[in-house]
Amino acid sequence: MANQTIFDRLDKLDRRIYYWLIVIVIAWPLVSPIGLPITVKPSSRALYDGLTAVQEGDVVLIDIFMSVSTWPECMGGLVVETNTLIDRGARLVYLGNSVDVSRSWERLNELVPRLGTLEYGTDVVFLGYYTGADAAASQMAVDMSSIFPADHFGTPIDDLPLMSDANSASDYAMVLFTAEGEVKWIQQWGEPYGVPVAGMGIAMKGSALAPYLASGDIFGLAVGVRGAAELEKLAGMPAAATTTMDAISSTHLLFVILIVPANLPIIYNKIKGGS
Amino acid sequence: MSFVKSTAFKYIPILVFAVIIADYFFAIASLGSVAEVLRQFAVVISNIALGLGVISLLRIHGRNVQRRLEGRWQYSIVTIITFVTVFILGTINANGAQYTWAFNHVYTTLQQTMYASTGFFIVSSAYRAFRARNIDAALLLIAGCIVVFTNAPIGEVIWSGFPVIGDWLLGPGQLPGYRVLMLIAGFGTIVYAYRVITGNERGFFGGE
Amino acid sequence: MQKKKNNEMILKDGRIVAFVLLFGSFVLYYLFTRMMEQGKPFKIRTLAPLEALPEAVGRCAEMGKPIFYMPGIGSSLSLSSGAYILAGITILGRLAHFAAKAGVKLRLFTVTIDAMPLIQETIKTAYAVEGKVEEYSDDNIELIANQSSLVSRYLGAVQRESPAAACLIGYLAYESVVLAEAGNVVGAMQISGTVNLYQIPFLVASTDYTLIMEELFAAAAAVSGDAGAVGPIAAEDVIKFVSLGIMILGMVLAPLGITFLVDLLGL
Amino acid sequence: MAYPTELWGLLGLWVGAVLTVAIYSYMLYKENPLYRLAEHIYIGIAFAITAVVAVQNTNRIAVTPLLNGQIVFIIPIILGLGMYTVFVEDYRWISRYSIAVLVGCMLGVVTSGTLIPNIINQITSTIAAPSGATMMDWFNFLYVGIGTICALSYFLFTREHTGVLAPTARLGRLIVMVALGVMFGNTVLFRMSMLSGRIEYLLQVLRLVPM
Repeated sequence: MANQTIFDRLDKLDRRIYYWLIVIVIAWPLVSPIGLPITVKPSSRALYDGLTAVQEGDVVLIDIFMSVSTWPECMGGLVVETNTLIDRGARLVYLGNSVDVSRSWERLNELVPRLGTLEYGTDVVFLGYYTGADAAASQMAVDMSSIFPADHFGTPIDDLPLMSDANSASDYAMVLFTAEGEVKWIQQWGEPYGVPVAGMGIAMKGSALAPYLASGDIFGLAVGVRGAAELEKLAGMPAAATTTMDAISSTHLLFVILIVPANLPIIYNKIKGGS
Repeated sequence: MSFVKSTAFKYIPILVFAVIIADYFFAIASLGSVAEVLRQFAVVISNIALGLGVISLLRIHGRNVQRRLEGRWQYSIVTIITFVTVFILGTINANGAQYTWAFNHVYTTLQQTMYASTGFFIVSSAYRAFRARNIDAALLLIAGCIVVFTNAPIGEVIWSGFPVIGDWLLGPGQLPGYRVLMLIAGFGTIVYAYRVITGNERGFFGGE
Repeated sequence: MQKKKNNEMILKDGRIVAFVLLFGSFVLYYLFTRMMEQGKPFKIRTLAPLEALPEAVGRCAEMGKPIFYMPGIGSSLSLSSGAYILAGITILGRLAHFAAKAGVKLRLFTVTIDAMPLIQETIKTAYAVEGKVEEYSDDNIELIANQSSLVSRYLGAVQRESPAAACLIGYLAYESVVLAEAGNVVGAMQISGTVNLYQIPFLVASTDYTLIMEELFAAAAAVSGDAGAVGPIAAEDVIKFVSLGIMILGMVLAPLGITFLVDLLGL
Repeated sequence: MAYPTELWGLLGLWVGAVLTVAIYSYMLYKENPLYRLAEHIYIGIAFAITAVVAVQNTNRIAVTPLLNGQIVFIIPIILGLGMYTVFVEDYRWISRYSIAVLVGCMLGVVTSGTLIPNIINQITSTIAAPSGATMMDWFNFLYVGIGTICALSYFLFTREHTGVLAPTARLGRLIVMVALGVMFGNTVLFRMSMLSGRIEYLLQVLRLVPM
């Protein structure tokens, strides 16, 4: 009985106490990192292996679906993908379904300065924002230039040599999605044209992506900041995602610590009253 | 005229739908180009329609200001001024220094902050809301906690079994359940398409 | 034009099964809707969350407290959220009957301005049918400007009025977790339902009953009893049975190394 | 990335920090004027940016081709503008035509896209024999297959869960709970990494951690 009153009192606790607790628990390991080891999941490895198998001159489409709000989840992975593909000598076409995609593109350029040294129009193109979701992806598969008559900077697509080699789905060696929006690539590019699809999902999409991974519709997958940290480990370039992992550990521990005692009285009563 | 106003548009979804679907199944060149034009139209229309939200926004906040709504109208002015200023800056030059600054430091920050705020709620809910009320909820919470300890490196430190069970859950474990959710969502999409093209789905066209 | 002989007229590779699935479904929907219109009664099975509505109202009546309802955010006119919100309002109709009958105050919170007339009409009709139209009041329905204001209004109202039950049924986004938490703290019995998959785990963990995905539409169809809604759901069950049959057969054939079924589905 | 030194960069950094604190003051303290101010700035700027991008895009994908002689683009432009009659009671019917084209197209694309990946492929991969031949592969094959069958039986809506369906639907619901539990865990990861991104930003502004 005495236990219950404590639980009751905790139940009525001001929610702000929980909020402050979470701030402290995140900030602490960021200021003094612990550096717990990270093991790599097979799906992340499959993605990385796919990237390293790209041949020189292959064209890869990279959909930066993430808005600036999901940078903490996916920017780390996008950096690794970009670096790896540049190493392989792939030609890169970037685009995005989020209105702020140009900001993500700038940020990517800050984080991968090498991107700026590639020859624009020949080795890399930034097409910019598109809307229309599935209809757009389905249309792009047939004719890129009808959705993008010009790139983000206003250069007519005909003046970009790379795009004349890569105007329809069959010209692409791979599609990489970022954060979300994977379904349209699977359904409109992967399934009808056999273009290999893979990418980074925000953690929330981990479950949504698992059946596609199991059915082979996508060949590789890195999930959330954890997946990004795994990619950073595989590529041997620890960065932001790796740093965040300690804060992930501490917050997740707090989360479980909060759930367990809240449920103890229920389980106790069930066992006592139930049987 | 009343036919045009109240009835004729009801046949358009089924026509457009038929063309797109036929193009998906049959390889007919002429059909393909019609479908292509329609898809392109949809992209343009949805682009222009992005401005609808702006009109609603300006109407709501304009009305707040007009009526001097207690405790709200001053904030509505802030919204309107912010909108107008940034819109003008962006229209003049979307690559200009001022617009870029507002984009990078105000928009980016607020967008990320707003998005992240749900992190707070999940923590208080952890203690005050998530309960193993029955076997179903208990199973959900146990699976959830194991995944939590699989995603966080600390789980492995606590017990090396967490990532083993967790990886199974993240792979085959969740597969049948999630697969069925996908299947029924897929079946649901077909029902929904049928209801819309046969005019059984109310709502869409407003005032129906 | 010699259409029939033209090679281009054939179905694209690998899409025969998809073709049969889509048009087979449409034909079945049509047939079942017609059958129902002609008097064949298809019944939606018992859905626990729906059955719990009278219990929730009864609880409120016993304790003399109000019941809360929230049909979610978004626009009822939109392609993505419209159908869910309308389903939520259909279920609201049934709840309003129970509430009117038991004399329980029904409080509704919404941000969906375009659904307001429908919401008001739905509740008012229920009160009228129960002969209590004078107990209906527009003041119990609150229209709120946006999502974050909705959260603070709802939390405030829960604190002040301490409802004995709450329903979060419709197009729910992240705010639903906060609302469910608030209901939990005052000990309200809660019923939820949405098609937004990402919210469902949190709703299952924090509310007493949850309509999971298509159960929401099934529940709305059960409430409306409309042939155009129930018929296709009954027809969908036929397709589900066929899928089940294929899977059971396939499970038996796979260990024997017979890939006939897999090959067939690949057509 | 280094800590900015020039005026606008520094100002931007601090504006960002103040806005972040303003928004979180709602959770960490209570609803207050500073929070409302930041919230209203957010609404204004988010819509402004959407509008700017919409104008740019429309120019690029429709107006420019039209001016270059592709007359056909006049149709979607008119239909797009027609959407705006939704605000004018007398002419609202025009918007229904725009919506009708959009709805028909989206439904067509989404429905055709859903058939194979969402339905047929999911059934096929349930019954395809496992690629490996270990005990675990066959165990997973059985678990996934039986699990899928049971879970689908739970979602039959016109049969009561009695008889054969009683045990399968019950097991099916539990199988769905496992999947929902995994989503639950993954969402926690998502929310926490979002939040730590913001807190890291604040610490960077305060120079407590390197940029």
